[in-house]
Amino acid sequence: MDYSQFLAMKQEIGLLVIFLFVFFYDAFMPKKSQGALAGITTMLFGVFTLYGFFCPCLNGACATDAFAGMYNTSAIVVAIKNILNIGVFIVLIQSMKWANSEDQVIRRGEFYELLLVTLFGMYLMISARHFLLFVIGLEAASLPLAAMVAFDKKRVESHEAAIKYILTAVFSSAVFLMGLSFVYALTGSLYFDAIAAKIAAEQGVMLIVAVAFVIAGIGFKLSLVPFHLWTADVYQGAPTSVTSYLSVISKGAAAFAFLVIMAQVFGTVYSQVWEWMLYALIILTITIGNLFAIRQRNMKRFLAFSSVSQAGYIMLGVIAMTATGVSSLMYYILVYIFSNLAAFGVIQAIENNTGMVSMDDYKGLYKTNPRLSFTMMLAMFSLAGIPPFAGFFSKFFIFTGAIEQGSIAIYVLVLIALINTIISLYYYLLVVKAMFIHKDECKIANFKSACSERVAMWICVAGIIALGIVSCVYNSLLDLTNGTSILANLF
Amino acid sequence: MELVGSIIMLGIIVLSIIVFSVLTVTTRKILRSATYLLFTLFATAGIYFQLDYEFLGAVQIAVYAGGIVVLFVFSILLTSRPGDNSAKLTSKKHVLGLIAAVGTLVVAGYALFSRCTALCTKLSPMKDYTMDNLGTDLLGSGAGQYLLPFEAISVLLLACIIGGIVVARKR
Amino acid sequence: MELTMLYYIIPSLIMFCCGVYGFITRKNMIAILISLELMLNAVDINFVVFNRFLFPGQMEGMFFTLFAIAIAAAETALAIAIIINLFRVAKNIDVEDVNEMKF
Amino acid sequence: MDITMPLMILAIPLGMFLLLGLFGNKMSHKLAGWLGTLGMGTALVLAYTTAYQYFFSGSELFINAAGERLQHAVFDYTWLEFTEKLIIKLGFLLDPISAMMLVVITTISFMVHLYSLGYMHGEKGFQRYYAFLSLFSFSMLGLVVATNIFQMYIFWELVGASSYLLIGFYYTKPSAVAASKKAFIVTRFADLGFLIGILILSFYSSTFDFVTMTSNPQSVFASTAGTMFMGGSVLTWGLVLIFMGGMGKSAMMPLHIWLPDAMEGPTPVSALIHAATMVVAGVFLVARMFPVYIVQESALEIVTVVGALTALYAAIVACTQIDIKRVLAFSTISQIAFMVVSLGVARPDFHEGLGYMASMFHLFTHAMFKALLFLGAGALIHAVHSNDYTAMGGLRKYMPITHISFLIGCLAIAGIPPFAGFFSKDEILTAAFNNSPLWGIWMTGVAGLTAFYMFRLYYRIFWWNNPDYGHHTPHDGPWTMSLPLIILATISCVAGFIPFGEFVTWNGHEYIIHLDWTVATTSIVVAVCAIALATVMYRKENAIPTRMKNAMKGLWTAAYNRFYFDELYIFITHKIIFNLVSRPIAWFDRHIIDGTMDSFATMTNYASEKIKGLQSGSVQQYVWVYLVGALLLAGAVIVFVI
Amino acid sequence: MLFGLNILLYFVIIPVLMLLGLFLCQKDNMKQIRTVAVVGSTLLVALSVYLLVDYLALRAAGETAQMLYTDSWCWFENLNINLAVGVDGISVAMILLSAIIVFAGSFASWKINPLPKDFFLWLILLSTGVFGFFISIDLFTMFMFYEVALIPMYLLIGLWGTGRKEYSAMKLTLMLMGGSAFLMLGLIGIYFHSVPEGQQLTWNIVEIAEKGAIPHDWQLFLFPMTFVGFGVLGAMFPFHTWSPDGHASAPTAVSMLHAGVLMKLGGYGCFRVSMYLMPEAANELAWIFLILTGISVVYGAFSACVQTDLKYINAYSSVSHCGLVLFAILMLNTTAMTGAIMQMLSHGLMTALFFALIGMIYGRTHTRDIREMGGLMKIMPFLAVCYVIAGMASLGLPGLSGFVAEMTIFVGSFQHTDMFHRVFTIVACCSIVITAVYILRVVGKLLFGPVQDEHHLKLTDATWWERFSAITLIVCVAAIGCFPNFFSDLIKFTFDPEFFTVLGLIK
Repeated sequence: MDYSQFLAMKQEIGLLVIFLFVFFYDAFMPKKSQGALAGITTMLFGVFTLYGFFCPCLNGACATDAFAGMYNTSAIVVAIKNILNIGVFIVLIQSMKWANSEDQVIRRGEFYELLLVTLFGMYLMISARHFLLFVIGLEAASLPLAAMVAFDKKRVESHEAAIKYILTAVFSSAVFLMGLSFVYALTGSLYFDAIAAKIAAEQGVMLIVAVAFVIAGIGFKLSLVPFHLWTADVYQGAPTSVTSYLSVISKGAAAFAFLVIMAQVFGTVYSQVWEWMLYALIILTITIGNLFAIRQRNMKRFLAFSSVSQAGYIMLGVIAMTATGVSSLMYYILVYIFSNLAAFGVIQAIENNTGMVSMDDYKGLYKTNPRLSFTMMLAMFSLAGIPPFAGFFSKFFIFTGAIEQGSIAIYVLVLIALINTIISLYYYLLVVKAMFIHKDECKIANFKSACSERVAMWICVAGIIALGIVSCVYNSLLDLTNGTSILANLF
Repeated sequence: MELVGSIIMLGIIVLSIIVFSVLTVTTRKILRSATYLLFTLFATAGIYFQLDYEFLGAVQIAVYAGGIVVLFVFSILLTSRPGDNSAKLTSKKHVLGLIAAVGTLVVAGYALFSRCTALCTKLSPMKDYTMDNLGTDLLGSGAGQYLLPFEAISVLLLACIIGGIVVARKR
Repeated sequence: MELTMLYYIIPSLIMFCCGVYGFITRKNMIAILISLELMLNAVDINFVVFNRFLFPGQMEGMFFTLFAIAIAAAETALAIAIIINLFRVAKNIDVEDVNEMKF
Repeated sequence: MDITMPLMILAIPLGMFLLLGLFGNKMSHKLAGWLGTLGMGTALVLAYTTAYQYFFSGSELFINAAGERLQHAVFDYTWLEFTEKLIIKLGFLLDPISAMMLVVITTISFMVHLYSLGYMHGEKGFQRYYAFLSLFSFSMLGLVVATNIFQMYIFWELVGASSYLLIGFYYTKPSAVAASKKAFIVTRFADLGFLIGILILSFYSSTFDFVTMTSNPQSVFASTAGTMFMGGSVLTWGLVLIFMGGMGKSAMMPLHIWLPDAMEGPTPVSALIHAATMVVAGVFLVARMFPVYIVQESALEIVTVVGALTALYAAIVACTQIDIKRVLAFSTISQIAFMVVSLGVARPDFHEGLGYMASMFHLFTHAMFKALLFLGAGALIHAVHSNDYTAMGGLRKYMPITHISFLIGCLAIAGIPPFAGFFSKDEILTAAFNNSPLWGIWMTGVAGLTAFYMFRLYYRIFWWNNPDYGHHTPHDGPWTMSLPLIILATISCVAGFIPFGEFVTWNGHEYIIHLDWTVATTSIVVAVCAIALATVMYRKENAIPTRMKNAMKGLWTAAYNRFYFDELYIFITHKIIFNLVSRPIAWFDRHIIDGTMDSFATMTNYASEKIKGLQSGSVQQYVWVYLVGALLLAGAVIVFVI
Repeated sequence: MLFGLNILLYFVIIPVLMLLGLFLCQKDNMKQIRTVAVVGSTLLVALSVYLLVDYLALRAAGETAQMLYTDSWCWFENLNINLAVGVDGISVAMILLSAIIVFAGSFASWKINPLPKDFFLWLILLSTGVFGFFISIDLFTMFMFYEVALIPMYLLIGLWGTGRKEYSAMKLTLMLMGGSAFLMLGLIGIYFHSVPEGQQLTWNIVEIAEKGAIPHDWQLFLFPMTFVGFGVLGAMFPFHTWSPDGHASAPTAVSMLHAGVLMKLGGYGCFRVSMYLMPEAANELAWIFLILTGISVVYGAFSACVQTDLKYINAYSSVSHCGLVLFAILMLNTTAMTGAIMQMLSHGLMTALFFALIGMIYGRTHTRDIREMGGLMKIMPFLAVCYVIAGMASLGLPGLSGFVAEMTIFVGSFQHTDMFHRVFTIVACCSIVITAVYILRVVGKLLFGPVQDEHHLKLTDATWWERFSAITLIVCVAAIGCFPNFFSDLIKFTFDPEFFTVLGLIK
């Protein structure tokens, strides 16, 4: 037994420390000092996020395997965790007002605890190089979320959403495990590298079924069509803070984990087995997500479908199987975090102040709340991929990354994706239209949003504007991935 | 003789698994459903025992049969009202369910049968594996040892407890 | 007659399919949860059987099942908590009534 | 040769246009009018000097030792360089016909400027009128001195535009607006032919330059040999298309319909543009390209046929019109057709291309007497305030100056010696007879008709009856109007004695005119007979015309309606172009093309509506879809990939 | 170099500074807003004139490089994306055009209402994109600026437009973005085939053109992608339908900028990317697009004949004229391409003038239906005269810009050795007649004839800023028309004569 190996897991351990701190603070501190919990947690997490950037692993010096290859960390992995940390930090700031609200104050500590544990689960998903650890991470990332979805006790939707979430989540993990059992039957191991070493020789129907089930299992978290149906209902029903967490962090982590699994475990059977599956999934995801998004009036539900289609774009980074693809995927996640959180920030501010979440209520918002509408517009433009906002760059790079793969099919795929951006632009513009162009009297009166909400929005706006133009972000991500020609050795 | 015993034992186990599984999902009384589940779980434990995974069998009985099923029964009693039989299935749902089930059976079955040789593997002697080994493997950090998952799952369970409490709390 | 892996796999497969069938057809949420247990259980059997027959020299499948059982327990507990919570609000745990949000 | 003078000939009118156009509103009518007239007067003097220098200085730039008159480009600035060879230059080409045209244009233009001072007195937009007149003069001068075909095209277009502006001078009058539009579009259509012709010719000859093109057409256009397009050689196509441009400007059938309507403009404008100068641009164009036409005689034959048909047609129509300006307009068409025929029948092997010389001669004389007639008509209209001769009659007593000058004009156009028209027309008939007796007889007949309708007009205006003019007795115009009449009448009397052949021939060689007495006698006899007939019919009010009309009812009605050409055009433009082409295209665009684009959106929405059932809210359905999706994913790959 | 920075950068810096300035303005303080707009756009005009002069001086000094003022700053180094700038004569001409139209547009929207600040913010953002596009020689930055220029249109039309503005704005935006979807694919495709195997891939247009390494088969695929992509903005049949609706709904300055400059982005892009980088495919596939653009030319003109809304007439006329631009580009010879660029200049100025005048007339009469107006010459002579001049320029009167551009195109196109091309040139020539028909129809109905509506008699003529805006444009139109060789030489020098002779297209 070599407990020193735990030292490789600096970020996970840091996270657990915060978790324990919150846990004990919540449990044992006197009532009057409880009010500071939200602030302290956020601050602690901020420090932790910063720490991630100075973690020695970022230099790429310590690509470590721990626990006999079960756990792995490397510069890229640290980078993606940092990206997630930033997102979580913004979510934490955004949710401060909600967490301190009268209804939620009783569950405030639990909110932070669960959130941190799910993040821990995501870390494990990303770092796991063994399927058992991966499954545990997956479950840790989704089960507590079900509880979080149910946080809004006053709304039946919240419970409904939780039910739908947990039932589908368990079902999908059952399917996933079924697939895993097939993989195990084929290769006799659950270590990624061991599987990868044997899998090329084990092609056949069983492998295909296994891969399909594995994709379905992770596709659930990513909400790829047709595994996405829970998404809209859960996003709509969950408290907005949880929704924003679900939509960006959970999705981002799953996307990266998906990339790791597809590249590292099944990378050798790319063209034989799963390339075409992903083609189909991407086309379906983007198209169906868009088609549903068109007709939504509820902002949260609308963003749910938008995030479904965004997941399809993220998958372009996976299907590329190139270094550019990987860095573009990470970059896409980063930009997506900022853009989507900006949108959710506005939704949350409005919901907290007026309780309205329908697009119809947003009509004429520019007259009453110009800054909120401006932020929302930037978010929409960024999500739609309009320059000079970051979304444009991320989209462009992810397409570039995909096309680097070079087959004709990928051109067709990218073309379909590009045509779908028109549909997506349409519905994003619908929001802009409602806010800016509609002449109706706005139902939402002018209000001053809370300081925390404003801070979060400013961060997001800054990110949306700066992330693309300031090229060093993407450059450093590409530096991480470049230089490795065979993707399987990347991580 | 041992072989015959095994075959008979296996026959019983397999049969009960199939029968009780089917009954679990077809019976209209929810409490019975839970009971059939219990039998199924016992039968599963039987498989584990037969395959020389005694510890696993024990866990199966303790956790599943002892824990989960009891949880089910309690919650059923908590939520159901007298005479609360489930209504007759609509044929549409029935068909959908059948399609999904048969589809799964066909695809997964085809996948398995595509590797006939593996399916026909016979039982071979297992390496000697004691509780000692099991303990070491569970808390070791080497290859094939599971310290990290063990710790991770503890966090997961803690989180689930917290989540359960939050959700179940009245306010 | 030889005891081959086939005889262990078939019941697990059927169990899994029963779970699927149950999930899709049952109305009571707890019954759905029970179906889910069947599915998870079937997967556990798979792992064990594959381990025992195909790779008798190691214990990975067994350990996986061990952990899977624990996860299943946690899932069930949480799901039941949520269901009971819903029951308190809606006085009903019929899955067909839980479709406020759609389209 | 010094370039200042030629440059000034062009620059002064242009400067006047800019001056009056930009600042005219700030000036008084009088100032603007006199400024314009003065400018034109200066140009007139300069043009005369230039022409004089060209013809009489004997400079070796203009005439070589063998007595051939040469073409000389006084200046030639590069304006736009397409390729190394294809360059549009703006230049000033002096040769016999351009020198002659300079004289004609400046003379008539000056007369009109002067005349307008009286005629347009007090009109709103007086300054604008003079600005446009200057613009027109500039464009016309630029056209005739063009050194290359593209320069000609440029000024050709400018002439069209200024004609458009002048016809539409009374812009509040819908008929004037319609007429101007018609004139522009019809000539524009013809210009399309011109443009394509230029493209074809320049493609094969790699030049726009007239001198290069005409000095040795055989070799320049050698590359066209054998290239056929739709049954004609490309050179024929090119030349015919160029002639099409000429047909438009010169109102040859069937592109003549704009000219009668163009009479909606002020009468002096009609005199300047639609009688003397612009309408002969087509003739000038063919004359300019004549050496090339000779290479391809089939093109010349087409020119002849078009001219001959137009001449007859216009003459017949002119016999039935009531509006005096329209009679004059059709007479113009007919007379220009004479020139065209003359060019068409000209062959170099007969009297140094007599037809060419005759055509130019007729152009010259016709410009004078037709301007005279128009200005006279203007004086009449000015006095009576009506265009129809039915409102006139017996005016000889009231307007003596107008009467005499108009009579001189009529005699000139009828071809009675010693007036100018006789000489030029006689040469044309000679050339026609020489080419083919058919054309000779045909054209003699038309000449007879000309005499008839002109005297019909003359008698109806000045004799016939004495209507009651009430207290508003008609009288001659002010001196500004009378003076041009007198001058032009004088010119019409004497111009015939100019030894034109010494100045203008197709190849520059001198040619001594000698009358062919057989032809001359015939034409005089025919003309006198026709005049006699007109005298009988119209000298005094009587019933003969009505009887005649009734006797030939069908012909008369058809001719009165100009053989329904306008109706045909309206049918083509409105019914076919607008209703059968434009409207369907617009509809197609809005509904089919745009509808397709919109239908993408509609289809997307429709699809979105149709698949909404997927998200039914039932968690059981969700997992069903989930599972079936996963199975299909696997199944599809199993089926298609393996 | 100007104050130590590459002069081209100022074309982006000034608009960005203007954006900042506007941002600092008070919300409804027209004076401040106008000051920023006028000062900024004047600076742009001055700068572009300076650039023109300096450029000519450099050329006169014997500078023979393809692009001048080239500079490159590394941006995304791993993808070799650079902020590469550089101009040739064409870009200089285009920059000049844009500056003039932005200038005139600022004056034309002197009294914009409501939200003047926002209006100018978006307008200037749009022009930032336009300038950025013209100075870029890096495919990525080019594309980025291209899209920057597109999206403000949505709000500009949606917020300040008239009529069915929401529909039109959405349609316009979506169709143009649809075009850029194809474009993006094409550009990325070009990037991955930009150099021979094994070398560092590049986005730089000049480098790609020099290497000429795009494989033939890929050209055949990428050429239509980029050509259609840019062609949508160039209003190529059948992707032109955004144009009538969009222009009809847009506010004056936006119509001016859009028809005047933005549509030129399409033509410029087609030339700079599609033709320049993939000449072989262009040569092979030209016939398809020739047919389409030939249809555009005639079809747009015919459609314009029966429209009754002034802006629709003008929009269809733009379809026809811009069709001619693409048509000429496809001819692949120096003269025709020069003509295409001149046509862009000419159409840009002339159509901006048109839209400015229509906006001014609409602002007075509150209708654009020609059936409801008449005799405006009497009421507002200045505007009417300007309208006639614009019309004359449009139908190709010599001395105004339309003539020289069209003639250069026709002469150039007719020099093509292939009969098919020549016959199509003749078809395109026919548009000059149809143009005359619809222009004269409008002029006759709108300006001449009796006054239709007695209320119109009270209307006033143009104000000083309107006059200024119109006169600026007219002067430019006349300048091109009178001194075409200056512009023609400016543009022509750019074309590498060998470039086309390689293809064997010149006689």
